[in-house]
Amino acid sequence: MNTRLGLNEDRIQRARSLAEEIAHPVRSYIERHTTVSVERATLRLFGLDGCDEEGTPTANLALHQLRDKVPHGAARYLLGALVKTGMTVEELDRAVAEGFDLAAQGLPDQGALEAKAAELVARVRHTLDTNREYRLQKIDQHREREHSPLLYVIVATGNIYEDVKQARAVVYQGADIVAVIRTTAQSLLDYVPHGATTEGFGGTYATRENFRIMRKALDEAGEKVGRYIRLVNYASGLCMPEIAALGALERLDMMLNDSMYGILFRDINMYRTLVDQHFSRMVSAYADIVINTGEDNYLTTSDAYEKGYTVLASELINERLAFDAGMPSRLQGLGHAFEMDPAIENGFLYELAQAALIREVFPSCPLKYMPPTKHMTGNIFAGYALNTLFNLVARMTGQEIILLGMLTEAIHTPFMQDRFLAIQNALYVFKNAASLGEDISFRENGIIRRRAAEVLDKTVEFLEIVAGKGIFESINQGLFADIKRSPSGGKGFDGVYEKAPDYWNPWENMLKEALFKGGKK
Amino acid sequence: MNTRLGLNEDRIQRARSLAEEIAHPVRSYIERHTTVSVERATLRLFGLDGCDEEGTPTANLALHQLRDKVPHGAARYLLGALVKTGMTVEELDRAVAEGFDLAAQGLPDQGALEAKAAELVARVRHTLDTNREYRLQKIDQHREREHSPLLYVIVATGNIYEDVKQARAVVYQGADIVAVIRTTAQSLLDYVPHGATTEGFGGTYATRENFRIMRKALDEAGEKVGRYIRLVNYASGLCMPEIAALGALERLDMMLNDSMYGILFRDINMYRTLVDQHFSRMVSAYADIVINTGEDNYLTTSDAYEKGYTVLASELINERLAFDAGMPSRLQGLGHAFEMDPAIENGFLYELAQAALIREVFPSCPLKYMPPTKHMTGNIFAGYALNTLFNLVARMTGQEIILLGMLTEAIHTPFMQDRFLAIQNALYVFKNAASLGEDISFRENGIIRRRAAEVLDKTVEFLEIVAGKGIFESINQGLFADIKRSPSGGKGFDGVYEKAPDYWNPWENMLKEALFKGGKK
Amino acid sequence: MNALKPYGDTLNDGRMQLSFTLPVPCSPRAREAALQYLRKVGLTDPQVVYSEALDEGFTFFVVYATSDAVIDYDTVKGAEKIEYMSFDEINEFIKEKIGRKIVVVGACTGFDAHTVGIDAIMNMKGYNHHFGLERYPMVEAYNLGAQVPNEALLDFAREVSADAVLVSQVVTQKDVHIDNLTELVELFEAENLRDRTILIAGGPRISDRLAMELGYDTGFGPGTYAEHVATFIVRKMAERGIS
Amino acid sequence: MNALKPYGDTLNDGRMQLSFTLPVPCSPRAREAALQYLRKVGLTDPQVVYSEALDEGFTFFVVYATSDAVIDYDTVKGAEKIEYMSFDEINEFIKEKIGRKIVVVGACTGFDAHTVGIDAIMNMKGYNHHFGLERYPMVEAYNLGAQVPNEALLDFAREVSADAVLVSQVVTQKDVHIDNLTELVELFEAENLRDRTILIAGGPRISDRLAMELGYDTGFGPGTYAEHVATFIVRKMAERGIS
Ligand code: B12
Ligand code: B12
Ligand SMILES: Cc1ncc(COP(=O)(O)O)c(C=O)c1O
Ligand SMILES: Cc1ncc(COP(=O)(O)O)c(C=O)c1O
Repeated sequence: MNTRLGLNEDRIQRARSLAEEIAHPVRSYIERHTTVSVERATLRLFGLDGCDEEGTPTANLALHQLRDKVPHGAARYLLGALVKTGMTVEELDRAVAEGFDLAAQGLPDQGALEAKAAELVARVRHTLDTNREYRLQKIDQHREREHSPLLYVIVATGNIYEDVKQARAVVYQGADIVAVIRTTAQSLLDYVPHGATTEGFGGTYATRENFRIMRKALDEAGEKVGRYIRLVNYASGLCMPEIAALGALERLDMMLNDSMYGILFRDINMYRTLVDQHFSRMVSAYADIVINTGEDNYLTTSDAYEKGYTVLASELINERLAFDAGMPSRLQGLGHAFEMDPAIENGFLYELAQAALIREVFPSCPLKYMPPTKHMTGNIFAGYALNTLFNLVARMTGQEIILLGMLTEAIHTPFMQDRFLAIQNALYVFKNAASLGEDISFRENGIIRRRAAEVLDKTVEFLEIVAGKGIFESINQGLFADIKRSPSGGKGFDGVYEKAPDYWNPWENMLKEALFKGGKK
Repeated sequence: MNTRLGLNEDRIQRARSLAEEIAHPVRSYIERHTTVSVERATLRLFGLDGCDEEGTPTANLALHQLRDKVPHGAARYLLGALVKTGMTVEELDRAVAEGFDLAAQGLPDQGALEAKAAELVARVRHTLDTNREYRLQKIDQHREREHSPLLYVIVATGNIYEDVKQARAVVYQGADIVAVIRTTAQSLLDYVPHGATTEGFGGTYATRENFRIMRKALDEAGEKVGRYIRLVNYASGLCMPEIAALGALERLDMMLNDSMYGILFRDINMYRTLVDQHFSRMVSAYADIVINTGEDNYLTTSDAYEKGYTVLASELINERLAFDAGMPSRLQGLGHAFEMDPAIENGFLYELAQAALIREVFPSCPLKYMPPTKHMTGNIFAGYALNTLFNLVARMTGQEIILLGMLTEAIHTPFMQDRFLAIQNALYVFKNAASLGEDISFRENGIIRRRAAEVLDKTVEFLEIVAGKGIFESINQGLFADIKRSPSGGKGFDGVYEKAPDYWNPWENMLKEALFKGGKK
Repeated sequence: MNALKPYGDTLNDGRMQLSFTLPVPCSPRAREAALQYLRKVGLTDPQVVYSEALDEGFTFFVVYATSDAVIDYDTVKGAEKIEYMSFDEINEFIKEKIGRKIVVVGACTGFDAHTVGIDAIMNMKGYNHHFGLERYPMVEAYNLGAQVPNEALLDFAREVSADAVLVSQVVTQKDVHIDNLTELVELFEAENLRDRTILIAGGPRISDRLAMELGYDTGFGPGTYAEHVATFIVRKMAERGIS
Repeated sequence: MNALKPYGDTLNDGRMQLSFTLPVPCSPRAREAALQYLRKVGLTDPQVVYSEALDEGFTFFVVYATSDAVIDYDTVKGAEKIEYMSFDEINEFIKEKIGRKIVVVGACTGFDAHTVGIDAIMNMKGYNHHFGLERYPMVEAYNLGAQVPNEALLDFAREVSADAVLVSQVVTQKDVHIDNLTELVELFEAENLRDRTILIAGGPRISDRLAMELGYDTGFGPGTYAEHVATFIVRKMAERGIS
C-alpha cells in the first residue's frame, strides 16, 4: 500500500473488520426478507413494465393483486400466467394494464415455471450482457480522451427534452459523465412513473423512457466527440431495486445507491432500505454499473471538520454491504465531499488530508468526490474560487470521479453557462497542476498527516460503538448524521416481507449464481 | 540557508559575483555623472518645489537657468541666492516662479554656502527622520493585523479624489498597501506636475499634492481600522529622483524603482536611467522606503516559461545596484510574476518552482509578487480561478508583498467591486491554506526542483554573457526582454552631465555619509 | 432627491457587469446580437469582453455596459438598519410585555427536505454561534422537521395554540415555494386561524416583500438568526396586545 | 422572424446574471434600491443573491434577473462565420491578383505603449503559432512600435507608399483611443491620403463596427491573427482594383 500519509495499516484493518461485524446481522436479515420493490423489480426484469391509463405501472398493479403472496415471490405468478395463457410478456403486460388478474389462473407445475423463467432470464440477460460489452468496448476505444478525474455534471431542468440540450452542451464542453437529477421527492414515490416527462421540481423524473431518451442523446453526442459519456441516475428511495433494473436494461453507467441515505435523509424504513439496497447492488454489479454512495450528505447537515470520520465509517459499511452483494471494488464509487467551512484556518489542508486518506483506504475504488455545496453562497465569485481549490484537491489526491461544483450552487439548479464555467475551471486545474500530487510529499508529523491519522482513529472509535450497539440500534439512537430513525418507523416498512420457505426468485438466483459462483461470463 | 529546493549554493554565489562584475562599470559611470533630474531633486529637497502660472515647476525653471552650470551642481546657486538675498526658501521659490534668476547674484564664499546647506539639510532631514519613525512606530503598533503576504492593490481612476474613495474602500476591506497608478506616459514627462489632479488616463498624475491627499486619506482610514496603510508610487521615468524626493517628504512607503525598466520599456536613455536610479535609491534608502523592482514587465512581453531566468538575472543586478546605493536587503522589494500561460501542462508547478527559487535566493528581501496579467482575458471567471492559484503560490512560497490580481485585468482599470473580490480571494486562500507551504516538501528530483535548478543554471549562463559583453552593450544587443536600446539613444540623454571637479551636492554628501558611514541615526 | 446609479470607478458612471447565454451559434453575428439585445434592454455602451461557444447552438457572453437609468433613493423604502434585540432582551421582553411563554411551531413544508435552515433558527445549538429558539427559556418551540404537509402543520399549530408559525421553503424551482406558501395561508384563513397566528416564511430566496405579498406577516432570507425572528414575533405580539 | 432572449436553463427564460455596485450603505434599503433599480432598467423578477458592504458608503450586489426584451435575430447583421485565407493562399492571391508586394505599416499610437498586440500581427514570430506579416514573402511590413505620434505614422506611411496602415490602441480609459483614432483619420484626410490607404484599427476594445464608425475600413479585436488582417487587406485591394 501507498503510505504517503504514513497511515497505520492495523487501524485500517481494524476498521474493516468492524464493518464486517456490523454488516453481519444485516446480511442475515436481508437473506430472510424481500420487499414489494424487489418483487416489482423482478417483474420488470421479466418485462412487466407498462402502465394503465392512469399511469399506474403494471408492476404495481401486479403487486397489488399479489399482495398476500409476496412471501412466496411474485415471479411464479407472472411466469405461471405466461405459461397458462400462452401470451408473450408484452401481451400479458397490456392485459394487466387492462385488469387481468395474474393469480386467477392458478399455477402450473414448477418444471414449467423453471423452463419459462430460464427462457426469459436468458433473453434479458443477453440484453444486459450486450449493454455491458458495448460500454466496455466504447470506454476502451476512447480511453485516452477521458479526463482524470472524470468530469461529472448534473442536469436538472425538470424537463427531459431541455435536459437533453444541456447534456449535449456539456459533452461538447468536455464532460465525461451526465447525471439526471430526480425531481424532489421521487424517492418517496412507491412506483416508478412512466413515459417521457417535462414537469419536475429541482430535477426530472426517473422513468424508463427518460433513461432511453437521454441514453440516446449521450450516445450520439459522444460519438461526435469521440468519447463514451456515462449516464447516471438514482437507484435510491422506495423504488431502488426497480430503478436499478431499469438502469441496467437501458445501459445507465452509474447509480446513486447508498445503504443509509434513504433511512437518514428520506425517512425510509431501515429494513426496507437495506433489503432493497442488496438486490439493487446485485443487479448493478451484474450490469457492471458503478454505484455512487451518498456520504457527502452527512456533511451537508453535520459539520465536515467535526464529523469527517462519519464519512469514512459509512464508506466502510457501504463497501462491506457492496461486497456482500457481489459487487467488486471497481464498481464501488464511494462518496465523500469537500464541505468544510472555507473560513477555517488550514481548512485546505484538512480537506487534502481527508481526500488523501480516503484514497489510501480504498485504493481500488472509483471514488466519487463531491464539491462544496453547503458553504456556497450567492457570491458566485467566491464560490468559483472555492471550486478551484476543490478541483485542485481532487487532482492532487487522484480521485476518479469528480462532481463539478457550480458557482451558482446556492442559487438555482445549473444554467448552461454555469456548467461550462465549471468544466473550464476543472480542465484548467487538472492540466495546470497535473503532477502536483506526485511532486510533493506530506511532511512527517505535519498538519495533513496528523489530521488523516486523527480521522482514521475517530472512525475506528465510532465503528467500535456501532458494532457494540448493532447498526439498527445505532441508527435508532441517532449516531449517524445526528438523525434518529426507529427500526419500525419510516416509509415503506409495510412493504417488507419475510420470505416463505418456498420463496422463489429466478432473477435473484441467477444473480447469485453469476456473482458469487463465477457464473458471470 | 533553507534548502527546500535543494539548490546548489555555489551557483547562487556565482550568479551574485557575476552581478557584481556587471555592476562595476555602472558604479564608476554613476560616480562621475549627474543629471538634470538629480539636480532638480536636490533643489526640491531644499524646498524649491513650487510652480509658475503655467504650471512649470520652479525646479525646472531653475534648471533651465542653470543649464550650463549643471556639472558644478545646481545646489550652490540656490544656496547662493538664499545667502545673497536673505530670502527664505519659500520666498525664493515664489520669486523663481515669477522669473527671479538664481545665478544672477553670483555666489558667496563656500563657507557661507556650507552653512546654509547644513541648516537646510538638517531641517529637511528632520522631516524625513520624523516620517521614518512615525511609520516604524505605526507598523509596529499594528503588526498583528497585517496580512502575510501584505495585500497590495492599485487605484487608477485618473482622478485623485475618486482614487481616495477607492482607497478608503480597500482599507475597509483589508488591503495593506495602496498604489496610485500613474497616468500613461508620465514617465516621459521631464517635470513633475503640480497640484491636485483629476484628469489622467489609466492612472493619476504623481504630484506632491496628490501624494499628500492620499497620504492623509490612508492615515485616516488606517486609524479607523487599526492598521498602517502603505502608500506606493513610481520613482520611475525621467523624473525618478524627484519623485523619490517628494515621496520621502510626503511619507510614501514604497516606490516602483527599477534599474532597467525605463531603458527597456520606456526608451529612456540608459545612462540617464542608471544615474537617476542611484540617487533615487539613496533617497529612498535614507527614508526607509521599500523599492519595488519591475521584473514582472519582462514577462508581459517575453514568454514567462522560456524567459523565467531573465527575471532572476535582473533581480540580481537590481540587488547589486541597490546595495551600491546603500540600500539594505530589507528595502529591496524585488519583483517577479505569475505570468505563465495557464494552458501549460504543469504550469502551476513551474510557477511554484520559480517563486520558491526567488524566495530562496533572496531570503531577506520583501519580495513583491505580481499577478497574472498577460493571460487574463475577458472571461472574468477564468481569471478569478487563475488569481486563486496565484494567491496560493504566493502564500505557499512566503512572498512578502502580493499585488492582487483583478478579475477584470483584461478589461479596465479596477472597479471598486473588482478589488473587493480580489481581496476576498486572497484572504480566503491565505487563511484556508495558511500552512500548506510548510506542510509539504518538494520531491527530490521532482518537476519543481528540476525546474528551479534549470532556471538558476540559465540565469548563470545568461549573466556570464552579460558580464562578458558589459551591461551597456548587452542592452544594445537586445539581451534583455528582446528589446534593443543604444547607449546614446532614448529620451533624456541630453540631461546627463559629467560632473566637474568642483561638483558639489550637499544632499548627495549627506546621503552618502548617512548610508555608507553609519551617519544615519 | 438623490439620483442613484451604479458605480464602477467614478460616481454615476453606471457601469454593470452581465453574463448570459444566447441560443445562437458563436459568431460575429451572435456578438452583434448580444450588443443589440443589451441596447434593447436599455443599456448603453455595451462591450462584449468575452464570448464562447457552449456548443454548436449556444453562446456565452460576459459584458460590461452602462445603465443610464436613475432612481430616486430618497423614495426607496426599507430600513437603513434594523435594531434587533438580544437573547436576553427578548426573554426579558416576553416576561414583561407578554407575561407567559410564547409558542412557536416551525416546519419545512411540502416536499422540501432542506431542514438546515429551519434547524438553524429553531434547534438548541442554533447557527454561527447564535442560539436557536429551543434554547430561549421564554419560548416553547416545536420543530416538525422536513416534508411536512401544510395540513399537518396547521393541525399541530392548532393543537399547541401556536402564537407563531415558521415555514421554511428552500426549493424554488418552477415557483413551487409560491404555491406551497399560498396554500398554507389559505388553510389558515379557511380555519379562521390566520388572525391569531403570526405567519412567517423563510428561506434563501424569501424576502420580506415576497412573504408579505403572499399574505405572511414577514419573511426572512439568508443570514437570519433566531434573535431576528424572535424580535419580530415578540414586537408583533406586543403591538397586537396578545398575551 | 426569430425571437431571441437569453437562455438560462430553459428556452426563452430570459435569465441573466448581473453584478454592480451602488453608492449607498449596505442595508435592507440598499437591497430594495437594487431591486427597484433593476426593475427601472426593465428587468423582471430580480433576485439579489448576494450583497455586501464595500465600505460604509458602497454596496456590491450579485443579482439574477429576467429580461423580457426580445430582438429579432433574423434582422441582426453580421457574419455567421468569416472564411479567412491561409498564409499560402494570401501570398498566392497577392501574386496573382495584385502582382507586387504590398506595403503595410503598423504602429501603436499616441502614448500607448502596448506593443504586444501589434507585434502579434506584424512580427516574424507572430502569435499562437500564426506567423506575423513580416514573414509573408509578398508583404513588406514596417512595425514602428510604441508611442508613435499620429504625424510620424502619417509621414512614414507616405514615405513608403503604404497600402495599408495598422493602428493599435489598447488604453481606452476616458475614451483616449477614440480621440487618437479620430485624429489619425483626419490627418490622412487632410493630406488626401485616405482614399489610397486602407486604414485598420485594432485592440482589445476595438470592434469592426466601432472602427467603421470612426472612419476606418475595419477593426479587429481580441483573437486576431495576421492572416485575418491580411485577408481583409488583399481582398479590399483586389476589390478596389489596386495594383
Ligand atoms: C444541504 C442541501 C441539501 C441537503 C439537505 C439536508 C437537510 N437536512 O437540509 C440534501 C443533500 C438532502 C439536499 C437535497 C436536495 N436538494 Co439541496 N441543497 C443543499 C444546499 C447545499 C445547502 C442548503 C443549506 O443547508 N443551507 C444552509 C442554511 C443555513 O441556509 P438556508 O437554508 O438559506 O437558511 C437560512 C435562511 O434562508 C433562513 N431560513 C431558512 N428557512 C427559514 C425559515 C424561517 C421561518 C426563517 C425565519 C428563516 C429561514 O435562515 C437560515 C439561517 O440563516 C443548497 C445549496 C446552497 N449552498 O444553498 C442546495 C439546494 C437548496 N438544493 C437544491 C435541490 C434542487 C435539491 C434536490 C431537490 C436535488 C434533487 N433533485 O435531488 C434535493 C431534494 C431535497 C428536497 N426534497 O427538498 C437546490 C434548490 C434549487 C432551487 N432554488 O430550487 C439548491 C439551491 C442547490 C442547487 N443549486 O441546485 N440538499
Ligand atoms: C502587457 C501589458 C502592459 C505592458 C506592455 C508591454 C508591451 N510592450 O506591450 C506594460 C507593463 C508596459 C504595461 C503598461 C501599462 N498598462 Co498595460 N497591460 C498589459 C496587459 C497585461 C496585456 C496586454 C497584452 O499584451 N495583451 C496580449 C495582446 C496579444 O493582446 P491585444 O493587445 O488585445 O492584441 C490582440 C488584439 O487586440 C489585436 N490587436 C491589437 N492591436 C491591433 C492592431 C491591429 C491593427 C490589428 C489588426 C489587431 C490588433 O490582435 C492582437 C492579437 O490577437 C493588459 C491586460 C490584459 N490582460 O489585456 C494591460 C492593460 C492593457 N494595461 C493597462 C494600463 C492602464 C497600463 C498603464 C497605462 C498603467 C499605468 N498607468 O502605468 C501602463 C502604461 C502603458 C502605456 N503608456 O500605454 C490597462 C488598460 C485599461 C484600459 N482599458 O484603458 C490594461 C487593460 C490593464 C488594466 N486592467 O488596467 N501594460
Ligand atoms: C444516495 C442518494 N440517493 C438519492 C439522492 C437524491 O435525493 P432524493 O432522495 O431526492 O432522490 C442523493 C443525493 O445526494 C443520494 O446521495
Ligand atoms: C519600475 C516601473 N516603473 C514604472 C512603471 C509604470 O509605467 P509608466 O512607465 O507608465 O509609469 C512600472 C510598471 O510596471 C514599473 O515596473
